[in-house]
Amino acid sequence: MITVRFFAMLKGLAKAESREYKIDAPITVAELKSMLKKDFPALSTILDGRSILISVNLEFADKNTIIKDGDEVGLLPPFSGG
Amino acid sequence: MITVRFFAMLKGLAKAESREYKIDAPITVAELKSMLKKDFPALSTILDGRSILISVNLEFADKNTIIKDGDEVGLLPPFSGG
Amino acid sequence: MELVRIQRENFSINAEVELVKAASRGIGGVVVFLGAARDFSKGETITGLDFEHYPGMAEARLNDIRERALKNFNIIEIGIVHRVGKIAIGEDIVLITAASAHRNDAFMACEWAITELKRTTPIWKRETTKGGDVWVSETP
Amino acid sequence: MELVRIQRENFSINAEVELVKAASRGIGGVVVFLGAARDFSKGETITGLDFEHYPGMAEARLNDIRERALKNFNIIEIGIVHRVGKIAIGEDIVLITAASAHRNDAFMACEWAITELKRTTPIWKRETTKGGDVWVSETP
Repeated sequence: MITVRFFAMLKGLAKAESREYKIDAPITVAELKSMLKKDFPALSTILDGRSILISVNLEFADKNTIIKDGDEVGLLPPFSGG
Repeated sequence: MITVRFFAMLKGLAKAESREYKIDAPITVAELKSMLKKDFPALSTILDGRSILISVNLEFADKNTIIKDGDEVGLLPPFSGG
Repeated sequence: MELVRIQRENFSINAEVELVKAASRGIGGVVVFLGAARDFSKGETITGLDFEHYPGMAEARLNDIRERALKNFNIIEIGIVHRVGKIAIGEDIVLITAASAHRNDAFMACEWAITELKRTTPIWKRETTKGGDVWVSETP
Repeated sequence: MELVRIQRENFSINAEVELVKAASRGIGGVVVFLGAARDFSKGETITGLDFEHYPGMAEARLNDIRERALKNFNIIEIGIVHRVGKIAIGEDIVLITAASAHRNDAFMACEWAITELKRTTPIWKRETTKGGDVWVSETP
């Protein structure tokens, strides 16, 4: 099981705070994005753009980062702290 | 009467906090410096150098600034506030 | 009290400066950046703010900023506090406190740290405007 | 409380920041420079400081710095407090508080103001060292 967490405006678009996926084998961030686009059409455009960063286990990831069972993935819209 | 005020290390060198001079007519800062060098030999070298600034009535002055009766002159060693 | 924190409560600038100054009696200059909730943004009137963060990751990024600041600038200590939750106009949001022997280093580190915080820390701001609540994207 | 002051007593950073923030609810960033008494200077151990100023002229110079800062930088308000008299190691000496809508302006104004204060304000520091009390000349 992996957990995908949505933050800020993504929560509203996904109408969810998080989503769990059962995976049989490790997948890449790019593969997860495809799954998310299917399950959350409202996120499709934004996931294709470059504004959303992805974290895996609290570290910044890229499209080739491997996600294993038990990992936590974050979908991070542009930051606006400070 | 004009008042000349000494600050910081100049007080120690002059062994005075201030000195009053009676002047019959306005004088320049350069003329006052000559008077001071005569009366305070310990200030002579330092008054010839470029490190001491002079104020007249709380404003920065130069060697040509005119000092009139009633004015207050400050002898200001290099600042070290902040 | 930790030098790097995310918290709901307001903070005392005096207390944060004392915390950083406690690191050394060789500190000669402290530069503080305080971010406050102002009443407008891009021409719109703002009546309140609400901050969300990614717990765990946001704290890790702030600690990383502190460590890189200590490594890359000639500073003695640096503290970072960011509030989350609802914040009223005029209240304080974020405080960065950089201390050094000589002031230039503290100025450089403090300015770098707030820029880096905005760039790399998963914290999001929602503004309450006449038209409702809006999430702010610094880079739309 | 005046925005520009020379005083013997210590000051509260919180109070000074509130004083400056009271100028406008459009303030988004406040940059503070705090100068503290450190325990060394040019390699020598310092055990105490004593500041003298030219009353009247020093206040006038600080007010002039405030006015020029308001004219030359895009800031909303700026406050300057400098202590005189005896100051123990670790205690605060000077505080400059610059507030603006956007942080860059406050950083620039604050750094400029402390540099200008050191350059143009008739205040003198005497350091107590092992060898006795010494007046400090920044430019010997």
